[in-house]
Amino acid sequence: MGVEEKLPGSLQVIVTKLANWGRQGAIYPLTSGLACCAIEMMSASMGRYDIARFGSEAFRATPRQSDLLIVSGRVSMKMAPVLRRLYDQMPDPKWVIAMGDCASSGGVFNNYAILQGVDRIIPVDIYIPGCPPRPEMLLQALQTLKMKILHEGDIHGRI
Amino acid sequence: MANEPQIQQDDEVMLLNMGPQHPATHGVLRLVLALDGEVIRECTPVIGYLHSGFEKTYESKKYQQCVTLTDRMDYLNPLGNNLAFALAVEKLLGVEAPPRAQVIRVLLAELTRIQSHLVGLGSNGLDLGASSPIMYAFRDREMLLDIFEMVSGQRMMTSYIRPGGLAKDIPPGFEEAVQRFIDYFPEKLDEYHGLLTRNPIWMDRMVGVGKLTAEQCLELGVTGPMLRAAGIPRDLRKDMPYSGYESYDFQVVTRTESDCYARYLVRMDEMRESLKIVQQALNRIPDGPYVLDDFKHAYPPRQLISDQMEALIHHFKLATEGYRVPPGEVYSAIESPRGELGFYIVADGSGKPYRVHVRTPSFTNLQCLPVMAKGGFIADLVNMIAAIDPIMGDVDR
Amino acid sequence: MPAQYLPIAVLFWTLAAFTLVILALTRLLGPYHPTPSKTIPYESGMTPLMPARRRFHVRFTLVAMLFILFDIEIVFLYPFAVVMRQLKLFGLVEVLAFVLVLLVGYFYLWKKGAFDWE
Amino acid sequence: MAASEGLLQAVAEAIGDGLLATDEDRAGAPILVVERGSLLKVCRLLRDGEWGFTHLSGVWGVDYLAMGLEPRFAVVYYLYSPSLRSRVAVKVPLEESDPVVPSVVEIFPTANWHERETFDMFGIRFEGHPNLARILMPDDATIHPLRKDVPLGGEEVEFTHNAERIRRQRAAESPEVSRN
Repeated sequence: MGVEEKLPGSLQVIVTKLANWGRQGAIYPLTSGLACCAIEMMSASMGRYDIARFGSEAFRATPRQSDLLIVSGRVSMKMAPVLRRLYDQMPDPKWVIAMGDCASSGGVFNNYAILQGVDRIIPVDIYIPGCPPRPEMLLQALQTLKMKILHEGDIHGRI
Repeated sequence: MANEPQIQQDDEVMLLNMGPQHPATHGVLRLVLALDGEVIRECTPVIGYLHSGFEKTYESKKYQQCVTLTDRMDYLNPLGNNLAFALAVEKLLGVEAPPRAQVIRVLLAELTRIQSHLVGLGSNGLDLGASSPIMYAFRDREMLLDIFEMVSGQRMMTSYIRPGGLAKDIPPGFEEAVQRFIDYFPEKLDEYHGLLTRNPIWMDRMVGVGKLTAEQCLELGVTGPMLRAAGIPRDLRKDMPYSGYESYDFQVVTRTESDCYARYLVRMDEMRESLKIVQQALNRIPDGPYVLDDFKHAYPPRQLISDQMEALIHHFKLATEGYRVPPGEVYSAIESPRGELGFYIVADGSGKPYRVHVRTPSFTNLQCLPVMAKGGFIADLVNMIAAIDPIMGDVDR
Repeated sequence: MPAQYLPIAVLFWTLAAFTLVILALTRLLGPYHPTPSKTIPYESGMTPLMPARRRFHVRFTLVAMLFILFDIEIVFLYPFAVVMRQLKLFGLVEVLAFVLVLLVGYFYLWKKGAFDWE
Repeated sequence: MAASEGLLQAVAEAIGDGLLATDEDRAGAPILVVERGSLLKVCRLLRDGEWGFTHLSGVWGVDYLAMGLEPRFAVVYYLYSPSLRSRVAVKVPLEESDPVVPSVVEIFPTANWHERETFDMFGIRFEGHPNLARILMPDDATIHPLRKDVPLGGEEVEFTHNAERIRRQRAAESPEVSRN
């Protein structure tokens, strides 16, 4: 993705590590609250749980400026194409956290209206259980995502 | 599409989506705006982006399972939803919750009202660019969430108020925690007043914006703080009291200007009134069972099952097939932070409700947004949405 | 003579170099995968109802021009304010004449109705 | 409720045989089962009459298919009178063949979205509604979900015994989700 593709051999590994380190420093999430998990996401970004400690308090309003799509809530069939479009409109590199049971697997709503898991339409990096997950679980998911980004290999998978 | 505003396509008007993903639409509400520069010619709300098929799912769940569904509808008023469902089922069963449960229900419903208004107030400030009120509002809300977690084990989706009474008895230390909040909160309310109420920018943006006459409110079936801000003192806690509300003395807060500023002030004073109710409820929590102890509607306590055969049978019946509700239908409504929240349940005598319809306040209140927005600016549309304070789980069900 | 203007030239060239380098770096190093669905304009998650390039009312350009006009006037007052003491009375009369000219223009615009919005 | 005796007589006089039956719900609110032809007249009478049922709480439908009641559909209107502080319900039974009922939007403008939702969920048409279109379901949806003959939908839940089969089926149906 980007500079790593263009460099020769071992230099690429070093630059990829550097790029990964830079990317995981401050991950900007998109303001896309769907349902109840969005309220817990808001609590996570307020004073008591303070997502700012991990560099993610700047919730960007447009997908153009965000790196992370937190799917916080149940995805209805009417909202699924919209969410896919939002995911497409985010610039690379981008990651997705499926927050809560409804985003991960349809949760309590096994019916005609709810998409049974957001990984049907967009590739998900981190799943968070819970309905709604506590703010600490969202912060731990962010930490896990940072670890994942740090060890993200370049396109030749050499990390 | 049927949802686009039907206006002739002259080149002056621009169609714009204030769509499902927007920081100021309080959830996945989509507004199709016909704009003439900054002036809104026509605003058509398109909803359904959070339609989760609640009413169909209710029909496949037992009565005690439906309680967990009610939390997720208006996710800022979980205990209120539980209470509305519990009252409706209790009317069908022809039973009353024991007095201890009724008082605790009132106490928790009022705390949920404060918590819901805090989020509404905070996000209203955030929409208008004041980013500090939401920080303070969520700081106080965390204290309430701790109380809910202490009572039910869950911060938001408590499922604590169930048909027949409560899920568990209140833990020791509950009264002190509520008392600490009651002593702590009034001065914080004054802090919000100091922060916002006389703030010139706040008043410029709010006074005279989104005006609705009382007739328009009545015609459009608006209920809750929006109706009371238009000078009509209609509050189901006073008009059709439930769960013992007639024995508490509190004022129905009303204003007359019926603009965004009046709705903001009504919500602020309502929090003070709720606090008075909480104090009165706290002082009179009676002893006695927290749930109907004939165990036909609630699980008998654990220790009773081992030594009483009858309790074991009840427990087994409840766990397998749930309690049967005699056939009939009922519509019972409570005063949620957003207005009249009513459950219409048709029972066919089996363990599962035959039909559940929820009359939600946000769904009906949202109808007055096009009336308010016509002719206004986009910037005012933002705080009209905040003044209606819709919750999309409530709207789309 | 040119030596006097050296700082201005240095300023200009550093700015130009700075922007060009930044643009080149992002173009070269950044990942660039323009898929069709990524490049459609963003309209809160929906496909845009109308193209954004539309004809707008002339009053918007009018306000922009008037703003630039009076903003430049203020910019000229800054250097005057710096050396106001040394220039004494002569400077004051000079700047008053300057402001007066613009004031005439301001009242002309006011009477012509350039400021009322409808 | 004190009001109900006077109310029932007045309505019976007003619409005669239009009043098919009267009932009462568990909260004590009288239910007037009314023939759809005289629905508008009853609503006007209730609103402008001496009882003042000015607030229409809502309009929703019920499908009695599984209960085996003959007229399959019913549209329920709940009205509330602030002065009497009491409620009354008007129920209009509808045949499955032509589920059409006049719209009450002129009398109660709040019914606009309620009727659209009832149409969306049950397929009951409301004559005279300004913009009868789906409101909750996606616009290209074909089913009316709250009808009893429409299944709940959703998917078979994966347990250890059937997880393997379900995953194979799903992998066959839906292609791999592409990253861009």
